[in-house]
Amino acid sequence: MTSPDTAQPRAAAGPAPTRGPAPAAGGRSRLNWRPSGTDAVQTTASLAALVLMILVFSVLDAQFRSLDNLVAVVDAAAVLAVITVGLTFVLLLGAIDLSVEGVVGACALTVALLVANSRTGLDLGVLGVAATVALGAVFGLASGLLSTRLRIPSFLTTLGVYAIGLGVATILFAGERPIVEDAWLSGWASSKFLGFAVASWVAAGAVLAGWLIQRYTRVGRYAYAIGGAEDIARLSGVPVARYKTAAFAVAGAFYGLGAVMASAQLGSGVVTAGSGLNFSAIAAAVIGGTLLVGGRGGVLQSMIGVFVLTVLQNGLILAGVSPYAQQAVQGVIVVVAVAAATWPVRHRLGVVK
Amino acid sequence: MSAPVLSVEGLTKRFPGVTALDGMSFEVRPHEVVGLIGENGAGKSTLLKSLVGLVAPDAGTIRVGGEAVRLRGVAHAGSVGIGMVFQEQSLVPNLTVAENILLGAERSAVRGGVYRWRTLRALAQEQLDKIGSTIDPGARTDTLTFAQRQLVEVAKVLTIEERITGEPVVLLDEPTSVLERDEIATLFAQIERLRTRASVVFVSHRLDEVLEVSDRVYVLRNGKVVAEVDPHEVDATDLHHLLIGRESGGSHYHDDAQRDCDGAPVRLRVDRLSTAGCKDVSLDIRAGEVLGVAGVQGSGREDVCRALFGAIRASGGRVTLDDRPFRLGSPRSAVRAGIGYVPSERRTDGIIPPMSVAENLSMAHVGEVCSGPVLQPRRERGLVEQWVRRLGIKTPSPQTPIGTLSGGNQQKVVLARWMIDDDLRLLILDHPTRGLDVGAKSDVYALIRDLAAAGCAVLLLSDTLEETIALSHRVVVMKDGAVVTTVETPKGAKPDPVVILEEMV
Amino acid sequence: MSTDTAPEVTSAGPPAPDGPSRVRRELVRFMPLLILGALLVLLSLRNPDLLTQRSLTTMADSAAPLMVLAIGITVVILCGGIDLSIGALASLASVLTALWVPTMSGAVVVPVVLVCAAAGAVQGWIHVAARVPSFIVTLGGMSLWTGLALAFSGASTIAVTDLGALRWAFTRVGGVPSAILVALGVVAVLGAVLKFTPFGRWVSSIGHAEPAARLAGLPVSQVKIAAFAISGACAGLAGVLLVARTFSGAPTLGDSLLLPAVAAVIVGGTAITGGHGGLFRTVVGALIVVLLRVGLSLIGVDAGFEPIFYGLLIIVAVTVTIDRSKVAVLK
Amino acid sequence: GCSDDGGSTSAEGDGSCSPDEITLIGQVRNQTNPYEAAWLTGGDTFAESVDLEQQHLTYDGDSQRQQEQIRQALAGSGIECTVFNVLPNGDADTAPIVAAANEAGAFLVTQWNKPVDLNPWDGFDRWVAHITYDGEESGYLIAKALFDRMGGSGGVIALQGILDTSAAQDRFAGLERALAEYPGITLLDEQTANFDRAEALTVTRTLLTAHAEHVGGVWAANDDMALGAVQALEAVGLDNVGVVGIDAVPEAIAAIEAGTMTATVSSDGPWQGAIGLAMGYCAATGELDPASIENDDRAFFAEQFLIDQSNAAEFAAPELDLADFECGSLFDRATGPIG
Ligand SMILES: Nc1ncnc2c1ncn2[C@@H]1O[C@H](COP(=O)(O)OP(=O)(O)OP(=O)(O)O)[C@@H](O)[C@H]1O
Ligand SMILES: Nc1ncnc2c1ncn2[C@@H]1O[C@H](COP(=O)(O)OP(=O)(O)OP(=O)(O)O)[C@@H](O)[C@H]1O
Ligand SMILES: [Mg+2]
Ligand SMILES: [Mg+2]
Repeated sequence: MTSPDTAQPRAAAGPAPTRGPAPAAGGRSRLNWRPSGTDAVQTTASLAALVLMILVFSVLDAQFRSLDNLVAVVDAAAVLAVITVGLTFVLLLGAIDLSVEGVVGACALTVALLVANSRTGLDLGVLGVAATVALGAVFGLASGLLSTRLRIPSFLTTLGVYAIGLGVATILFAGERPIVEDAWLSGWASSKFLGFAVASWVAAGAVLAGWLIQRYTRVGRYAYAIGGAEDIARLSGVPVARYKTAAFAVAGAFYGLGAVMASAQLGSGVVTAGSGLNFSAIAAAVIGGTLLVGGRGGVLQSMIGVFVLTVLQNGLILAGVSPYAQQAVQGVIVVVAVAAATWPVRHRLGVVK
Repeated sequence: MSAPVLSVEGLTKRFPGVTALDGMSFEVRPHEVVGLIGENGAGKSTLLKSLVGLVAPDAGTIRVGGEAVRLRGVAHAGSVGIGMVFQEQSLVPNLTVAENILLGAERSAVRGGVYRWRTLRALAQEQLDKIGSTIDPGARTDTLTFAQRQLVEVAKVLTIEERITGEPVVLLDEPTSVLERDEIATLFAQIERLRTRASVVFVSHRLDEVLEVSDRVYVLRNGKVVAEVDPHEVDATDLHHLLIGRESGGSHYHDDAQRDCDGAPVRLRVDRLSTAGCKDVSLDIRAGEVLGVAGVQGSGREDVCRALFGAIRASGGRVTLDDRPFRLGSPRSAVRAGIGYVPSERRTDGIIPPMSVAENLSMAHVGEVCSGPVLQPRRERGLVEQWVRRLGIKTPSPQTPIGTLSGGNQQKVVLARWMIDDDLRLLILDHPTRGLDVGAKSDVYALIRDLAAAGCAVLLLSDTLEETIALSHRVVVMKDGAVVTTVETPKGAKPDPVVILEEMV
Repeated sequence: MSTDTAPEVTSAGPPAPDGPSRVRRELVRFMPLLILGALLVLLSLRNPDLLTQRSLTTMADSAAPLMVLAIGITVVILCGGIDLSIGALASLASVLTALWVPTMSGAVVVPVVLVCAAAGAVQGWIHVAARVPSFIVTLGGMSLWTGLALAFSGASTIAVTDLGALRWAFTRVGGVPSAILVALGVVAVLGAVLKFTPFGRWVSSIGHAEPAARLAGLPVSQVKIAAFAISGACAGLAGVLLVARTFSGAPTLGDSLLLPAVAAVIVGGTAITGGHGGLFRTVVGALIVVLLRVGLSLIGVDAGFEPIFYGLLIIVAVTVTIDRSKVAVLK
Repeated sequence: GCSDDGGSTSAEGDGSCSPDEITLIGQVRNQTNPYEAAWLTGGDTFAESVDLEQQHLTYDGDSQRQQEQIRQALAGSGIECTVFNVLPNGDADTAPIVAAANEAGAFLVTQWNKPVDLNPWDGFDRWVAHITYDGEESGYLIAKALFDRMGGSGGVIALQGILDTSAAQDRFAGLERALAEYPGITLLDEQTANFDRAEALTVTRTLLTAHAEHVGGVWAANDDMALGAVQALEAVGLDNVGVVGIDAVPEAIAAIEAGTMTATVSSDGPWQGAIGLAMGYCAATGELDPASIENDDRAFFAEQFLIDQSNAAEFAAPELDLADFECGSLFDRATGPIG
């Protein structure tokens, strides 16, 4: 019955046939001929929404379609993109990470104090950046260890780590902002390479690295396995706790890098450098199709979400929408765009939480 | 005879309310296929799980190659040479087949921390080739059919051959319950081949299969070995007897209980129903009739059932229920119209494992245990206890989480869920006996007969053709999404399965 | 998502009718209460004022709006969803209350709660009908309600001059702050609905196994919409309580309560994945969260260390309160 | 010691605390920005001068948490001799704080945010004073400095603060007044960046794509946003654009000295942190009777200074003059009633 000639015509018979009562949360459900998973639909929907948004704004506003603005959008997306790459690994596990703002705060202060700055006599340069990324990883490691060893939901461990990070940042701040005086690091924000800010290239590198980790390493592949069905992964002998922890640590490293970029852009170590990033990053990942249930989506999908959010923000400002209305409009557009794109295929979707 | 590769002495495991293993002793010798049979809940799965370190026994010893071991988990068990195919499917749905086959053992496909997809795929292909499967190792697992996934699980457990230099033991917990004939044949060929290299423990409720492949058969009851038999000396009836510990009275299928329904009014009339998987299907069912639907995987018969219950969307067609037009909508509207549905995948679609037997039983017709909007716990307890008694459901109490019952008992609760409705007009049964032991099957057959006798129409999809023919008044045969023929299967004049099989393929 | 192949399930087992595990089970159930007591004692070692009756009632009073919000979102979480809009909706409710109090006086609570329930229901409907994850729908809702609140209020604070109308929400009844009585009243009513009507089991059925619930013919969509409506209504009521407390409505008044509310639900021991949990747990969870929020700043630790202690203590609290036997996979 | 309308000094506890019974509490949003950190340092300096310690409360910009903290603190003991110097999170938060403190009998000074029609003389005998700066004036002063730098013509971009705060609204009104006086200046765009540096960076960056050719200045409602704008300008490589802000944080003063910013307005955080405590302290010891203070002094605009390149050096390291906090000179910086 698995002979290709009987299976083929069905598969080719048109857009993924209706599967119904769609796969259970664990996905262990009946016959399913094509990868018409919720995530695939979601990703397509978001991509469609993004394209639509770009088209609409381009028609509405000549400024929007300028090359300058493309650069502005990409540069504006850089930090969020790096943070979202990290967060994607946690979301793939089916976990959540609320520690971003705390970790970024602590790392932003750290990097500003380690490179040439107005407060400490240090001038560690690249080494300082590396140390900061490592510090981010340590925070992630802490989140991971706390979640897996104490067996408590990541929602709360990371909320705790957020608070701890904020505390560390406050202590490091000590009433005076360290101004970044390292020309190399400042150059991330002010120098250009092929038209884009260096930070944007760093971000692109980070996204590539994230994608390679996701696709070619155990941490990445096991994140999918654990998110898809943690109990089954364990049954297969996957050391679940270890790789969960590792995924959190990878995420933390990306937050550290994000903090370095933010400090370069802001020109000094700011405790609130990460403010708003956590939420935007989760939203971006989810919009792109990296769903909170885990095992779905990935780094590239999340990037779609990052651009949906960035383009929307950029477009609304350029279109001259009043700041009062922007928030409301933004919310409605996100929902309407995703809903509209999902609508034709909504019956194919499984459990949506 | 040579020393056993694996042996178990005095193994005991108690769960709250049940003793799953009760001083069990058993051994597996080199290059031997050991059959394990027993009713639902006899302790077969518990025994096998304790052999891969998933269940920590309360007492007793496990010896591998003569040495006592305390198994710490699947990975540990794998390292001493024990691998298992689980009764419930255990593949990660969002990974590829290749990744699943090598999950946790992909070391040879990872170099310097980097996954080499090509190698991974090739290694997986090797395993698939062993069982002669054409499944694409690059396919996402949740795009496979249930049976295909079962084969992948078998391929996955076979990796133990390469991993272990000594004598591996492969545990197969009901690997055949969802497989089709030729797939079963492939599997048996594999078991034969494995025998030269490893030992196999084989669990199945299909007694003839067990007799066919095993060198030795243990019969389990209530967590103990009650008999050890040589399959060459007994037949299925003897086993049946040993298994349920009493004479089997009358025929397995309760043929006598089949009532005529020729004069009965048409309960459900389906006219040109189409879904994504079937096209223009027309059929009708009378009150009190059992209508079997036969067909291979992909024949579209599941689609028909689910569309009638509103679980998937129908793209066209008209349906009348008791001569009144019936709008295909949601499961909710179907239930309100008096239709019930027993899904094939009990664990994900049939029951809510952490909730109690009582809640699972009363959930579809909760009105029966409410006055106004308020639940009446006393009335509910009465009702549930009555049905637990009536169907012989084995549960420590109605408050026990249903997930801890054996499959057969879970299935009886699901059936009871619909039977508590006095006005049940149509019951759709999707593989109702999947994974049930002979005793439980027989009980379910009796229930189906009772339901039909009480005037309920039954639409039946079943695992085996024999079962379909025996239970039905008529059998509709489907192929490639369309009805090809209808075969009368009246009491006393059941046709030969071959007749129907020819139409199916 | 538990299969019986999961080791957790095997080792956890169902609750025995009686026997030694019963003690442990009861202990697990009352763990949130114990941890609340322990934290209180711990903090009052540094600041004995915390244990006075006046201080305790003040704390309960402070917890009221948070508690109402947390109770509402508990229902959504039990269904397996999430509602990110509650903070924004409470803010909108505060603006509406402040705007309508002059004309409607004390009766204002009815339309405000209804409007918010409707807002919640709309979100629920979009989630169900368009199959958009609740996270996204309520994320959008959050922005929309904030935008509306900004628009209705002209982006400013609206003072309530006629406080008499809302006095009922900010007074004392026999020494007990009325706000906490209101919160407990909501718990009692909702708790009764969950326990004595089928709604409660529908909610947890959907949270545990939505496909199975659907195939058993449960009104899955209606229940989900109702859950969001309840969450919205609670947010509305919380908004009214906030107005009674701050004598004004403002477009961002309740925004900051979202995370503490979700934290309260989890610290109480309700599974974020849905199915298992309850309102009583959330009540205790809310008290723990408020205790940590205010208690820590009053024992006089340095600015940087306060969040660090908060982080550590909240992790300790949930480590102890969560009932691991009920959730196979912790995310 | 409950409040009775009119505020008599004879009631028990009123103004009869001995100096060592007094508890000083300073509450700000957080200690993660230089301005508020300096505020608390100022308070500490004053507390030290009277041999007391200031208790720090921070609420992370969370209104609910601020209320919870205040009410919990008021539930403690010795409240009649407690002094609060509070920065309410927003206008909405002031009324409940005032009501609660007054009822409990604690002395209170509030700063920055207050609804227009809520005043200390309306029966709040424990609410010593409300201090703020004329936001309209600040917005106007920096706008003028900016426009003058631009030579009275060109386009500006405005970065607003959190929209529902009166600080943001008043400052913007000041900008509008200045715009009316300088017909050569056009407002190219106005957006909110919520007083946040990172947000200001992104928003400015976006606005620059549309207005890069016409922009001659960026007006920001605080220094943090101004500094974000400076970074954005640097990223696009625009170097002849004036940037102004408000608050006089050290970084902004450094930027003014370096020429990347044009002007800011001092609101003197350390002074604010100390003056509130000093007023409450004097009231608690009885040296100052709140009821006898003129209404014009109970809710007043404090003096503010425009800082530009000419005087930036003076403000680089602000120092507290303890003489400002003698009970007799508490109102020296009052420039007039609010309104
Ligand atoms: N995790 C558990 N918690 C409580 N009881 C359990 C658990 N697992 C199994 N049991 C009980 O132990 C007994 C043996 O179950 P087991 O699964 O081993 O039976 P089985 O022989 O495999 O049955 P089947 O043929 O249905 O698969 C049953 O009564 C079952 O209810
Ligand atoms: N080269 C490959 N060979 C086999 N399986 C693969 C390969 N690449 C991805 N997969 C599988 O395909 C599924 C989707 O994985 P993944 O998200 O990495 O791919 P994608 O989203 O289709 O593409 P991309 O990785 O480029 O985003 C996963 O289950 C993964 O295991
Ligand atoms: Mg079994
Ligand atoms: Mg079974």
